[in-house]
This record gives sequence, C-alpha cells and structure tokens, in this order.
Amino acid sequence: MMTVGLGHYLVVSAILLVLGIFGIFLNRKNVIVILMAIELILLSVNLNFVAFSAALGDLAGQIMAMLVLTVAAAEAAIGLAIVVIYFRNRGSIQVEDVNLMKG
Amino acid sequence: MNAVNNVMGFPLLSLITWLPMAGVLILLTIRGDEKTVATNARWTALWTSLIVMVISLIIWVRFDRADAGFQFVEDVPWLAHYKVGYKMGVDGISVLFVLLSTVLTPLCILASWESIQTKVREFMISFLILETMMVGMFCALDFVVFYMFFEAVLIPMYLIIGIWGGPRRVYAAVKFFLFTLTGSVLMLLALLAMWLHAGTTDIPTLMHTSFPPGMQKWLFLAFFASFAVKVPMWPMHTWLPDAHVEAPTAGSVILAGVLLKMGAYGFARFSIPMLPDASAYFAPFIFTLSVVAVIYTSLVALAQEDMKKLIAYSSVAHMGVVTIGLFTFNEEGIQGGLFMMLSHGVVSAALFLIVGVIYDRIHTREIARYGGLADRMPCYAFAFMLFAMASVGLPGTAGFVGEFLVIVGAFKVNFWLAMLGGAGMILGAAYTLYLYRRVMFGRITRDDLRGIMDLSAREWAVFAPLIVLTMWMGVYPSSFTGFWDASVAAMVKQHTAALAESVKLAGVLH
Amino acid sequence: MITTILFYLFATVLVASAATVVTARNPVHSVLFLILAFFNAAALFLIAGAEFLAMTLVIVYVGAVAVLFLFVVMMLDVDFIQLRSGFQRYTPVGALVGLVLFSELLTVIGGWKLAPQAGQLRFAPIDTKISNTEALGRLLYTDYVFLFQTAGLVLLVAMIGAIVLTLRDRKTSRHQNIRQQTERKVADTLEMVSMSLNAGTGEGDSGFYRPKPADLVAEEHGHDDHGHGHGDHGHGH
Amino acid sequence: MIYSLAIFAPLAGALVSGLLGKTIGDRAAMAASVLGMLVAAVCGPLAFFRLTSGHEEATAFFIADWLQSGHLHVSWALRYDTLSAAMVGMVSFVAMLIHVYSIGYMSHDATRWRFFSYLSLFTFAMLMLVTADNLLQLFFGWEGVGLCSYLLIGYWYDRPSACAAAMKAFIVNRVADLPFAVGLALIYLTFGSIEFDTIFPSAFRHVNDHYHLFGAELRSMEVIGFLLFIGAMGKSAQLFLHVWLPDAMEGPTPVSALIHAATMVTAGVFLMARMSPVMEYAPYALGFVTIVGASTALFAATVGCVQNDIKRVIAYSTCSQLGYMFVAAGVGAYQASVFHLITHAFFKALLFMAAGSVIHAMSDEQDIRKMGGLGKLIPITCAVMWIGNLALAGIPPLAGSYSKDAIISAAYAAHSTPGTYAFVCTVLAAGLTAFYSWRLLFMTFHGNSRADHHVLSHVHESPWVMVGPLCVLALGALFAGWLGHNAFIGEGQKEFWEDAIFNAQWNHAIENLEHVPAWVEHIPLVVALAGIGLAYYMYMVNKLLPIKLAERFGGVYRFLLNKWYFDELYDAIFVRPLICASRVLWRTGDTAIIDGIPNGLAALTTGSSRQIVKLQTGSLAIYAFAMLIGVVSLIGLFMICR
Amino acid sequence: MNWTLALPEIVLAVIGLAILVFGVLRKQDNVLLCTMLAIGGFLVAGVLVLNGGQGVGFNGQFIADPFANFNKVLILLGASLAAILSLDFNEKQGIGRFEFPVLLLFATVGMMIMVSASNLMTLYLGLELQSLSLYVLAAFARDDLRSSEAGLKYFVLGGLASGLLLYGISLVYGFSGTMDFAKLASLLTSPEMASPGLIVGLVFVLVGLAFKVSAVPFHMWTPDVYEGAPTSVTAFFATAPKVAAMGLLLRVMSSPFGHLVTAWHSLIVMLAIGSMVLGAFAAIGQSNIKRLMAYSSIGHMGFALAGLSIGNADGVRGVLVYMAIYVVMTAGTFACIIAMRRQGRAVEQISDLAGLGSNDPFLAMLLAGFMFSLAGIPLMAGFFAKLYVLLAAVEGGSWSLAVVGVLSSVVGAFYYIRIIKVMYFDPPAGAFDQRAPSLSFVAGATGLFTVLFFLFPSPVVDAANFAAQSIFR
Repeated sequence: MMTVGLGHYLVVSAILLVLGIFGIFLNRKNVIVILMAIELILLSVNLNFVAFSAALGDLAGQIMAMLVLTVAAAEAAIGLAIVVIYFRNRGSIQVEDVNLMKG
Repeated sequence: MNAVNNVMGFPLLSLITWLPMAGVLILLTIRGDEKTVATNARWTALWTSLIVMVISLIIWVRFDRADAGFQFVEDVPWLAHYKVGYKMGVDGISVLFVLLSTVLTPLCILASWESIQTKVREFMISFLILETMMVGMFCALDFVVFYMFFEAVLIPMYLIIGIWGGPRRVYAAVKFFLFTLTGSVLMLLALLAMWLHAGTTDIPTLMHTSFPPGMQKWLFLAFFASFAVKVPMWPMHTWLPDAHVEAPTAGSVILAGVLLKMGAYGFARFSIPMLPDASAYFAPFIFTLSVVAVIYTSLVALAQEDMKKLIAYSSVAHMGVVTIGLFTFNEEGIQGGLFMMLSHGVVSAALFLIVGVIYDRIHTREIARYGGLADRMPCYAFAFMLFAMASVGLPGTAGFVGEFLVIVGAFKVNFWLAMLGGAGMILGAAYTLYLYRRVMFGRITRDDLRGIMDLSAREWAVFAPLIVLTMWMGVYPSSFTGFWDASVAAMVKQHTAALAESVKLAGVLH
Repeated sequence: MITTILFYLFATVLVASAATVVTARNPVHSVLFLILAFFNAAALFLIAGAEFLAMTLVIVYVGAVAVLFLFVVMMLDVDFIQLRSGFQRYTPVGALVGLVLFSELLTVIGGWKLAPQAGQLRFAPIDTKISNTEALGRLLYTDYVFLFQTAGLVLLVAMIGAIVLTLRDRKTSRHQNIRQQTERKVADTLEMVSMSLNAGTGEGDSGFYRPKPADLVAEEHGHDDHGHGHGDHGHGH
Repeated sequence: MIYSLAIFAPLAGALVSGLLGKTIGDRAAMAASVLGMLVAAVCGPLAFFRLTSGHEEATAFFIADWLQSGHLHVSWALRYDTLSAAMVGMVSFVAMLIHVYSIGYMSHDATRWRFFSYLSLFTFAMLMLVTADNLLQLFFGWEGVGLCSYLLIGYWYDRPSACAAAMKAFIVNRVADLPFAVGLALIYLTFGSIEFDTIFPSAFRHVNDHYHLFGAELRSMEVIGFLLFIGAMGKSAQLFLHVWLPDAMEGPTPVSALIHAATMVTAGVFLMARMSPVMEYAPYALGFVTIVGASTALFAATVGCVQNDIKRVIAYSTCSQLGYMFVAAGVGAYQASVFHLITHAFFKALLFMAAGSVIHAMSDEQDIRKMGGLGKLIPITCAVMWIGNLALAGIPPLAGSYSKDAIISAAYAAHSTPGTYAFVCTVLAAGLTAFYSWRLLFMTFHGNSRADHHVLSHVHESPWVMVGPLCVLALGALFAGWLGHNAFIGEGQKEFWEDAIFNAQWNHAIENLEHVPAWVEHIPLVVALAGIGLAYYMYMVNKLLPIKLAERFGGVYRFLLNKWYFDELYDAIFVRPLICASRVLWRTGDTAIIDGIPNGLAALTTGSSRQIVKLQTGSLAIYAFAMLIGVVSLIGLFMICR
Repeated sequence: MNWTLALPEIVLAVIGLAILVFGVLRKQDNVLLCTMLAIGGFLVAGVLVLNGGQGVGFNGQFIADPFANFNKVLILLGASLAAILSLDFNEKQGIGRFEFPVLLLFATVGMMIMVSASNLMTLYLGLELQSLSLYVLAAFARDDLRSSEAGLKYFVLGGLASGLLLYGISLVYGFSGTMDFAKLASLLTSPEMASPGLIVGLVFVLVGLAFKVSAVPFHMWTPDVYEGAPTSVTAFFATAPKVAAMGLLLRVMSSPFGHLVTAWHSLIVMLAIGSMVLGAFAAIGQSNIKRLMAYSSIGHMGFALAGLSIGNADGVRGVLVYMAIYVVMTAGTFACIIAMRRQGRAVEQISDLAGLGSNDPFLAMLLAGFMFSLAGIPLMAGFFAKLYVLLAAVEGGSWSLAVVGVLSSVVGAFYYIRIIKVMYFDPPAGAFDQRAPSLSFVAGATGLFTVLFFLFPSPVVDAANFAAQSIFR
C-alpha cells in the first residue's frame, strides 16, 4: 500500500507546521490569515496522523485525524465568530491593532 | 518531659496562646457607634490580656525550676503525614519570654488608651493577634509551629506600623515586612533541610540530632539570615530605626520588648543547640558583627535627633551584647545574654513608653524641640532617669546583670571581645545621658512645654510594674536566672559534648 | 513509481499553496489557496490509504470551513488596499528561529523507527478485508463512542459559542405573538385626544400623533443595534 | 545591728525624702534625710570603735543572694573589718556634717527634698562600696556613687555648664569602669569567684597564673592590678582621667565637699587598699600606681597654683592629695594611704565647706581675684580655713603632717625607681601645695578688698547650722592625725588592721617608715614653709610680681591656667572625632550604604519589573514568537541535555 | 465498557443540554435559574464523583481514580464559585445571558474529561471542549472591545498551543504506536526506551499543556486575557482551568511518561523557575488588579510546577494541596475584586482600593487575608501550599528551585502587601457600592477556609495524598 516513505510525509508535515507558525507570528496583515495558519497547522498534524497510521497499520491515527478535523471545524467557527465581534468593536482586523492591553 | 505540672491536665500553654483570639472574636462582635465601639474595644482587649497575664502567672508559679527539660508539654497530631505535631511546651529559657509577652501586652494596651483614637477596634484586634503569635512562638516545640508563629507576627505588626504609624509609616512597614520575610524564608529552607535529615520537626528531638558539619554550616547561615535580621544584627539593622520611629508607641514597645527577642531566642533555641559545630565555627563572625553593632550603632545613636530613633539604635547595640553573650557558649555568657534579653525587653519597652508619654502631649519626637522638662514633670523625670540608668547598665537595675555576665562570659573567650563588647557601657552612657540632658535638663524655652502635665494615673499604672520589674531584676536577679539555670547548664553541657564528639570524629577521619 | 511522482506533485503544490496562504496580500486569495492546499492534502491522504478522511477533508473543509472563511472575509468587507502588507520587523530572526525548529524536527524525524512493541500496542490494526470507511465507522461507533460523543459536545459548544457571540436578537424582526394579539384591548392602543385647532401642525410631528414613548424606545433601540454592524465602517486604518 | 543600721539609714532617708519629698514637703524630707544620717553617724563610728576595741569580731553579714550564674555566685553581704568600719565611720560622720551644713547652705533652694535625697543616696552608695563583701557589690556602690555624683553635679540642671559637667563626670568614670569590669571578669576567671573571702586566701596560689594578652603571656595578677587601677584612676581622678573633677565644681558646694572629701574620689584609694592581697603580687602594677599617683600629685599642684576660682583651687588640691594616697598604695604602704584618706577627709571637707561659706557670704562670687580682706568680716570662716590649710600643707601637729609625711617617707623608703620618682614629685608638690593654699588664703581673707562695695555690704558670717559643722571638722583637722597615727601607721597598726590590709612578707613599707633619714622626715616641713613664705612675698609684699611673672612666662602661665590643655586635647582626639564619626556613620554608613543596598535592590527590582513588562507588548505576533522561542529552546535544551 | 465510570460527566453534560433547552424556551428571567441549575448540576456531579466507581473504562480512554476525583472536586468547586460570582457581575455588566452558565458547564465537563483522560485522544478532546468554551467566555462581553480582544488573543494563541500539542501527540503516537497512557507507561520503562522523536513529541505536549497553566514563556496571553475578559470569567479562568490543566500535566508527566523523569525534569525546572521569577517581578509595576492577579497566577503555577518537577508522589501531593488552596484563595480574591464597583461601574485599578480599610472593614480584612495568603505568610492557607511544595522540592534535592521559590515569594510579597498598603494606609477614595450577598458569601466562605486551614489541614492533605498515590501505582 505504502509506496511513499513515511519520512516524506513527515517532512511535508513539518514544512506545513513551520509555515503555519510563520503565518501566525510573522503576519502583519489580518487576523483571518492567522486563523488560516492555524488550519494549516492542524492540517499538518492530520497529515502526520494519517502517515503514522499507515506506517503502523493502526486505525487509531485515522480516528484521531477525524476528531482533529471535527475540532478544527469547531475552532474555525468560534474563531471566525470572535473575529467578527472583534471587527464590530474595533472596526479593524489588522494584527497590529490588537494591542489595547499590554504591559 | 512531664506533663504533671499542667493543672489537671489542662493545656495551659494553648490556653494563653489562643485566649487572645477569643478576645478577637468578642471584639469582632461589638456593635454600636464609633465611640462605644472604641471604649468597649479598649476594655475588652485590656481584660483579655489581663486574664492571659494572670494565667501566665500560674505557669510562673508552677514551673519546676530544677527541671532542665520542657514542661507543660502538649502534643497533638496535626500534619500527620509529615510527622508534624502541634506541640507546645516551655523550658527555663522560654518561660520567661512567654511571661514577658503576656506582661507587656496589657501595658501596651493601657499605653494606647488615649493615643490611639482611630480604628480602635482594629488596633486592639491586631494587638491581641500579635499576642497570640508571640506567646505561641515562645511556646512552640515543633519547628513548623514555631516558624508559623514566627512569621505570622509580621501580619499584625505590619498593620500596626502601617495604619497607626507616623508620616513615613508605609516605607517603614514595607521595609520591616520585606527584611524580616527575606530572612525567614531562608530559615524555612533550613527547616525543610533539617526536616528531611532528621525526619521530624520536633524541637527536643532535633536538639539531640547531630547534623553533619558541612550541612550545619549551611543551616547556620540560613538561620542566621532570619535571626540576624530579627535581632537585628549589624548590618541588617536599618529596618529597626525606621520601624520604631514610625510605629505607634505600643508598637514600638512590643517591637523592642518582644519581637527583637525572637531572633535572639532563635539563636538560643536552634542555632546553638542544634548546630554546635557551625555555631562554634561562626562564633568569631558573630562576635565581629556584634562588636561592630555595639560600637557602630552606639555612635550612630549619639548623632540622632529623634528620640525613638536614638532608642532604636541603642536597642541594636544592646542586642549586639546579647548575641555576644549567647555565642560565648559558657554559662555566664548565655545566661547574661538571656538576662540581657529579658532586661532589654523591660527597659527598652519602658523607654519607648517614656517617649510615648511626651509624644502624646506635644506630638513630636524631635529632641531639640524639648528641654527643661524636669522642672514641670518631676515624676516623669524620675521614671525616665531610672530607665535611662537601667539602659546604661547601672548596677542595681535590670540592665547591669546581663551586661556584666556577658562581659564575664566574653572574657572567657577573649579579652578584646570583653573590652569592645563592653564599650557599650561607655558609649551607652554617652548617648543616653546626652538624650536625657537635652530633653529633661536645661531651661524651658517653649511655651507649650510650660503647661505640660506630669504622669497621669493611667501612666503610672503603666510604669509602676516596669519600675518594679527593673529594680527587682537588678537587685534580685536570682529569681529570674533560677528559671533557666538548669536549662542553660544542660545546653552548655550538650554543646561541649557535641563539640568534643565532632573533634573525636575528625580525629578518626584523619 | 507513479505514486511517488504523484506524491511529489501534490506535496509540492501543497507546500506552495500553504506558503501562498501565509504570504498573499489579499485574504481572499489566501482562502482560495487554502482550499487548494486542502485538495492536495486530501490527495496525499488518498495516497496514504485514508480514503474516508480524504473525502471528509474535501467535503467538510473545502465545502464548509473554507467557504465559511470566504464568507467572513467577504462579510467583514475589509478595505484590502489599506491592509499593510509585508512581515514583522523581526522577520529575519523569526525565520531563523523557525528554521531552527524545522531542522530540529528533521533531525528527530530522521531517527524514526517503529517502537519495538508497537505491534502489540496497536489498538485497532488495519483490517484489509473491509473498506477504510467501514473500518472507521465500526471503530467510531463502538470502541470510540465516548470520544465521538465528546466531539459532538465540542461541536455543540462551537455552535453555542458562535451563536452567543454573533447572534443579535433584533427587536426589528417582527414575530407574530398570537397571545398578545388576542389579548389586545382597545384601551391599550387607542387613545382619544381632543386637539385644538392647528395644534398638531408644529414642526417635528408633521401633524401625526406619534406612538407611545415605550414603543418608540424599542424601535430606536432596534435601529441602533442594527446599525452597529456597519456603524464603525471605515474606522479601521 | 548597728553596723547595718549605719549603712541602711541613709538609704531610708534617701527613699523617704526622694519618693515622698513632694508630698511631705521640704522640711520633713530634710528632716528624714538628716535623721537618717544622724543615725548613721552615730552607728558608724560606734561600730568602728567596737571593732577596734575588740568588742566585735571582723565578719561579714549575709543579706541575700544576688546573682547566680554558672559558678558565679554573688550575694549581698556587708563586710565588717577594720578597713570597712573605718571607712564607714569616716564617711557617715563627715557626710552627716555635710548634711547639716546643707540645711543652711541650700536654704533658699526650691527642691531641697531632691537635693537631700541625692545626698543621702550618695552616702548610701559610698557605704555600700566600702562595706562590699565581693567585688560586684563594690562595683554596685562604685557605680551608684557615679550616678549620684552625676545627679548632684547636675543638680542645677537649668545651667548648661552643670549638665555638661555632670555628664563628663559620669562618662569619664564609665571609661574607667569598663576596665574595672573586665578586671572583675579576669578575677573571676583566675579565682573562680569574686568574693573577697575566696580571693584573698587563695591569692598566693595564683601567682603564676598567666593570661594571654597582646600576644604575650602576662601574669594574671599584673593584668588584674592594672585593670583595677585604671578603674580607680577614673573614680579618684588620677592623671589622664582627672578631667571631670574640676568641672564637678558646678554642683552645689556641699556636693563638692562630699565628693572630694568623704566619698567618690577616695573610692579608688579604698579599692587599692581593699585589694591589697592581690596588688601585693603585682609589683609592676604597683610601680605604675606609684608613678601615676606621683605625677598626679605634682601635676595638680602646678595647676592649682594659678587657678582663680576658689573651689577649683581646692579641687586641684584634692587631685594632688589623691596622688599622694596612690603613691602610698603603690609603694605598699596601704595603711598610710588610708590614713591620709581619712585625715584628708576632715580637712578637705572643712576647706570646701569653708569655701562654701565664703561663697555664701560673697553672694555666690567664686573668683578670688574679686575677694580680699574678708578675714575681718567672716572671722570664723577665716579661722577654720586657716586650720584646714595648715593641715593640708602638713604643718605639725595638724592632721596632714602625720599622714603626708608618712607617705613621703614611704616613697623614699621604697628605694625603687618609682619610689624615688614619687619622692621627688611629692616633695615638690608639698611645696606647691603650701604655696597655693596660702595664695588662696591671702587673696581671700587678707589685704585689701577687691570686691565692689555692693557685695561687701552684704558680707556676713554664715548661720550656725553651717558654721557648726565647720568647727567640728576643724577639730578633726586639728587632732585626727595625732589621734590616729599610732593605730593606723604606727606600732599599733598590726593589731589595728588585723587582716583587713595585707602586706606580703617582703613588704616592710610601714616598718621602714620609722627608719628613714632625718632629712627626709623634715624636708616636707621645710618645703611647705618655703611655699608659705613665697606666697606671702608674692601676694602680700610684692603684689605686682605675679602679674609680671605671668607676663614674662606667658606660655607656662597659660599652660598651667588651661590645666595643661587636657580638656582641649581630649576634645580634639576623642570627643570631636567621635561626634564626627557618629554623623558620618549615620549619614553615610547607615543611610547611604547599609540602607542603600536594600533600597537599591528594591529599585533594581522595580526597574527590572518595568523591563520585563516591556516584553508584554500586547502584540499577538510577539506572544506567538515567544511561544515559538520557548518551543525551540525547550527542544534544544532537551537535545543538549540528552 | 463500564460507562458508569463517566457518569458525572455524562450527567453534567445532560444537565447542560437541559439547561440549554430550558434557557432557549424560557426567554425572560432565565439567567438566575439557569445558573442555579448549573450549580445544582455541579453539586450533583460532585456527589457522583465522590460516590462513583473507580477503574478504567471505554477501552482505556477514560479513567476514574482518586487523582481524577480530587481534581474533579476542585474543578467543580472552582466552577461553582465562579458561577456564583458571575450572577451579580454579569447582571450589572449587562451580559447576563443564560448561555454563560451553559458554557461554564460544558467547559467544566471538558475539564473533568481532561483530568480523567487516560489516552491522548481523550486528553485532546477534553482540552478542546474546555478551550472552546473558554474562548467564547473570554469574549462573552461581546460589545466590549477589551473582552473581544481578550477572546481573540486567547483564541489565536490557544489555537497555536493546541496545534503544537497535537503535533506532539502525533509524534508520540508515531514513535510509540499508541496513545494509551497505560501502554505508553509499559513501553517507556526507562529513559533509554524513549526515542528522540518521542521525547520531542513529549516536549510539544508539554508546551501545549504549559500554555494552559500559563507557564513562562507560554504565559503571554494570561495578563491580557485576565484583564480583558469580564471579571466573572477571569475568576473562572483563574480557578478551575488551572486545576484541570495542572492535573492533566501531572497525570501526563507522571503516568505515561513517569519513567522519563530524568528527561523532562530539567524542562519543568526551567518552566518553574521562569514562571516564579517572572510572576514575582512582572507584577510589581501593575496598576490593574486583574492584571496583577494574572502575574500572580503565573508565579503560583511556577510554584506548582516546582512540585511537579520532582516527579514522585510527594511532589504530586504537594501540587495537589497547592492547587486546592490556590483555587479557594483565588476565588476569594476575585470575589473581592468583583465587589469593587463604584457608582454602578466596575473598577479594577489597585488605587481604587484606597481606604477600603475604613470604608468597608469586612471586605478589606478578607482581601488582606487573601493577599497574605497568596504571599505565603503563615497561618494563612497559602503558607501551607508553599510549604508542601517546597518540602517536596527539597526532598527531591532541587535546592535551586527551593531557593528561587522562596526568594521569588519574597519579591511577590512586595506587591501583595502593596495592595494591603493601599487598602489600609492610603487616604480613602470613595466607598464601593453595596455588595451583593453572593459575593459576601463566597468571600466569607473562602476567607474562612484560608484563615482556618491551619486548624484542620489533614482532610485536604490526606485526600491529596490518596490521590497522589493513585497515579503512582
């Protein structure tokens, strides 16, 4: 079944993870992109789970990936809701504007 | 250990420890307008402390002086997992300090009768809590219990200084709090280490546990951090003048009378018996600091312009003599140190009350503001002179016995230790008489001093017991030293034996 | 061989589109690339034999989540020209740290080997006799029912959360309250007033008698609320 | 027991007048105090005579335990032997006369109850000192005397100079007390006790004990001797520690009389005599005692020659006479020193009280340059003053001649370097003593009056309550030497003293007194007469000579007038540096450095808090970055640690 | 499949659904009732927890043991107190909606699942259930910019943290082949058994959990979220979730990875030291009391981590006692903070407390007690919390931790007593509004516990001991 090595998957997933993290902390633009970056991270995790599941011949990884998908969807919903109300209050969703509280 | 002298198995020590708390509960329930509350609070606090004092006198009477061990012992399981018990008991060394605390508290309450006019109820609550902590600390026979009381004293004292204090009270209170806390947390570490090593926190057991010499040094330093701040030893003393100056009279009295003794008591109770090797090792260090304290702070006292500050510095100097005495490790020195603690507890407390008397009238402690009071206040002058002389260490007063015994004890160690430690005799006379002269002698130049009133009946009631005590301790000190004779002898014996033991061990190793 | 080529193809596109998600100036582009990334990831899932997950990813993510993103991006109506582009000031340092992380991960991944007892530890070995979907379904509804239910709770919370945060119970939307209608009396709504001549022609009321103050307040409040969503329009720059 | 009564009656008087004085009034307080003294003055001498006449055995009366600590056991007890009894008799008697005198002298004072209370307390302290059965009790009296002197010198506390003088007295005494206390500690270390009954018999056993000090092994006895003598120097105003004594004239005159005659200053001499069993084994210490005593005798006499304050002249003469007593003690003739102590007590009390009478008559004028010719106006005072000065100058057969000549002889007979030095000094001092005594007499009572007529018109003889005691003391000054010399230093001394004073078997100082060459016996008289003659010439005949001399030898004159600049010296090397140091230590040491550390730490903490908080920028990206750094470093940490 | 093991969670979830339905149907005046129902639910769950069976259920995904029960009781306690506190506050702030108790309740269910997790999957789901609810709660005051900003920050960083946690879980899974705690424990009997990948996975998991307990450097969200979130929510944040996260951390570190203590010990020590120091120092300059409490909680969590770092039952016992006391005194402190309301507006500056000692002696006394307790001054419960942890640290030989701990507690005392100083020593500002009885109740009850804990410490300590033993069997 598995013709592509596990290592390939893991590398791709690691790249995705790093990109996702980059998306969070290097981003100056808008908060929604950050949400998308989180989605990327979760995607990378799912890739990992699926790859491991295949490599181990164990379905638990895929179950976990499903749960992660579920949660990710829920997270997206809540994240967007929060972004919406934040936008309503602040009138902006620029990342750099999110600094009312500090110190 | 015998519990036989408990009256019918009644836990006397717990009673005097926690009785003030009952007073606190009563105080909390007082209702009414501000004036009624204040009056009732005063009387409640006074009666509570008087009852405590009377009960503590029972202990004084029933104490078996021939017994070097702990008496009135109570032992109740408490933190069972950690083998910590609520254990109380007094031996000859601690019993008198319990009494000192219980005697000074009613006097303080009486002394604050009129000078505290705001938040009287809260003041009295703080004071009674303070009494519980002090008495509990001297009674505690478990290290954890001791530590709890030792540190909990901070709470009421912080509030007393901070709420009812002078203009720079916040600085003083915070300084007091942080200095003492820093010291005591290090002691906490030492406590934990001992706990681990000995598997118990029972003080009598710890006193007979031998710790490895290397460990002892660390433990000693940790204890030192705590006790030296509390004593206070030079150069950790600077919190004291500030705290004294800003504290209300009663606060200063307790601070000088009891709180400073807690550090020295700690040395006597923990450092010396439990860590004999380290104590011997660090004794020269302690001596150096003490001698510096005696001379340095005496000189600084000479330059003071604030009465309380002057007396505060003199306290540092006197406590320097105490630490010299304790670390001589001979009976004369230790007894001298203990006696000095006791006498200083009475005398410096009295001196702060003395300052309080005129502060209540004129509302300043600036020495230059006074002069010629002897003319208008002969009784006051008499009391002041008596306590000043006791502070100077005139034979026949309380101050002398301790100082002399310390000189004798110190002399056994080193000539110069005795000479320099005794230098306080000279410098003490200088600053005390200088103070007395500036305040009491000379001509009255200010109008408000012309109409100043002599001691009132209430003030007499405060001073009379202290005068009696001062003279009694000077003329017939045996009635006090008799309490700790056996305990100190046992302590010295044990110390010597422990040192000999470790020398032998070292011999085997080499 | 063909799978390997396909893998590299999809993986490359996945990584590239993920990078674009992060770097694109326009959030709409980001969402679109996100969708592309999801497609490619689904393909990778397929290669790994997780057919059901691949389907789910396409249906749930592309079909729902990504569209939701798009929806919100559009709804918020952000002025894209005004958005600052580029990266944070500390980007070089940040990139360096990210690379360190990446290399750490690579080092670790390089050392992968199956744990010695992994065989016995497997809880649900892949059964080649039944389809992936069926296998997952069996597991999910039996052995993992607790987690399944919990996941349901998570979704419920998400729903409640989204509602509680965004739903405005607008007073302007008029529901029919039958009870109120039936219990309505004349005296409640009709007020007879005697008007002097020309009394109602002053400025402001235009000759009409206005409704009772309570209703007015409710009305205005509704308006206020309504306007809030767009009220701050143009503030953000 | 009359002996105890003699000691505690003054205490009772002091307590009654002091504590109740305000309530019962001045007269009653005075009565109580004087009554107490009268009882003491009856009982004290009586006890002395009963002892010396063999009616009583020398013993010690135990009163109560005092102090117990380790092996240190000290009790309150009264020692009853010849030395103590003699002192008690003298002190109580002289003090009683001073009390009586004070009734007149202080009659215009506002708080007489206070004065009499102090006076009686002073007497009590002195009595405790001399009757102590152990060194600690002696120290009690010793310090008590110090306290009372402080109170009495500063009695007129509204005068700044009086307050300063009082403080000076107390502090200088304290300086000496510290070595004394340390000496006690060494005695305790050496003998294991500070009870006389334990120390004295065992002294010879500890002759070879050593104590490590200054990097050398010193003989314990020598160290003890030195330390105790330093203590004695303070109380007895010996050279270097004498500075308080002249200033002590700030007190009322009866106080000066009491301090200088009967009590306080003699305590040091008494201590030497009391500790003779120990001092005898400390030859070097004794040599030191001799040298210091001799130097003091000469020094004080030189200063006395130029002083103009009537009381200061007498004060320096006291200082000088005390030097004599220490010379005697130093050469081993303790008996002679005690004898001189007692005779001196009579004539010195007499002199002071007479001077007080003069001052009283002159409306509180003390400068002899403003007196003169008073002899006719106050004849009794003049007469007793003459008697006192004759006794002081050692003109036979008055009291001083017996004791003083004995000391000079003893110094000669010692045949040691310190002894010879002491002999020279004491002879010179004897001449100077005569000179300044008559200078005082001539300037005060003879010649023309230099006072303004205003004052002169008020000059009158003192009331009988003052003059009476003067007359009694004059009798003492006349006959005390003659009556006592046989018992004190003559053939009868052995059975008189019994064991109260110890002479080692090699010490024959007292026996040698009788065997000095004739010229030695006569030289003091010759010198004294020469001094008187010189004084007569300078102050009665050639009255311009002193002024010329003062101009000619201005340096010497100012040096003497300023008391060898001791006060200035001490001010420069002790007082000022200490005060300066105290300020520096306070402002710099405490406030800046010691307090600076915790304050600096607090500032540092607050500052670092501000810096830490700056990281918390509120920016999401930074927060995420921090987390990333955390992750990376934790993984890195793990990889390194592994 | 012994589903009764999860009965408290199930019942609570069902009650939550019921409240949801009830709240939707009853439109008016439903907040008080819903909250009461939720509190009732907590009580029922508490009873069930205490009387429930013990064992492992759901194919090893769920465990009910004394450790879990101890934490659940604490969580329920914290949640109940927070619910009571929310009543008055939410109403006065105009955010009184019935969804609040529902979300509170679901968050609690999530936490209970967390502490009962015996599988990384359960762990993750419980954590997310809790987190998602908390994200919403943080932004609950939806018209308040600060609240929504808090929600946004919490969400973004929380999402990142849970992503990292998941990544860690995937690595652990991949490198060991299982996500079950018991199996992991049987696999990893010695540090040598663990491959680097697994350990890195562990580090990621640790990071995810450290974020939840807000350990340095994953703490950055805490001050902002504490400050921005409505105070009733902050009170909740400061109590129950901390217990859950710490409990989870304890279980993960002790149970599956317990034998790898040498590998993770130094990491935890770093986190602990960093948290203690930062918590102590950063709080000094704060003027907002909620923000101060955030830093304080960071410091306290550092202390708890110090106990954890020992990796034995004594350490865990110390941490459990610490958390129990911490929950109570923090809840009390927040009761006092919520009572800070002047002319109808909530105030949260420390300077607003000025003169409280005269204006409201009762509240001032309680707050002073809590502050002394948080500072760790004896006789107050906070001292014992520190004592147990320090003892464990010293027993484990971590002297550096102990020294840093006590010294940072001194620095910490500096700002706690500053609050007391403001209350008692400063000239009075205006008086606060009348307190709601619910606040007095919470403050009084927790205050009583804090002050009188020293009298009867054994019940808590015994229970903690029992709980700690159970995960080291």
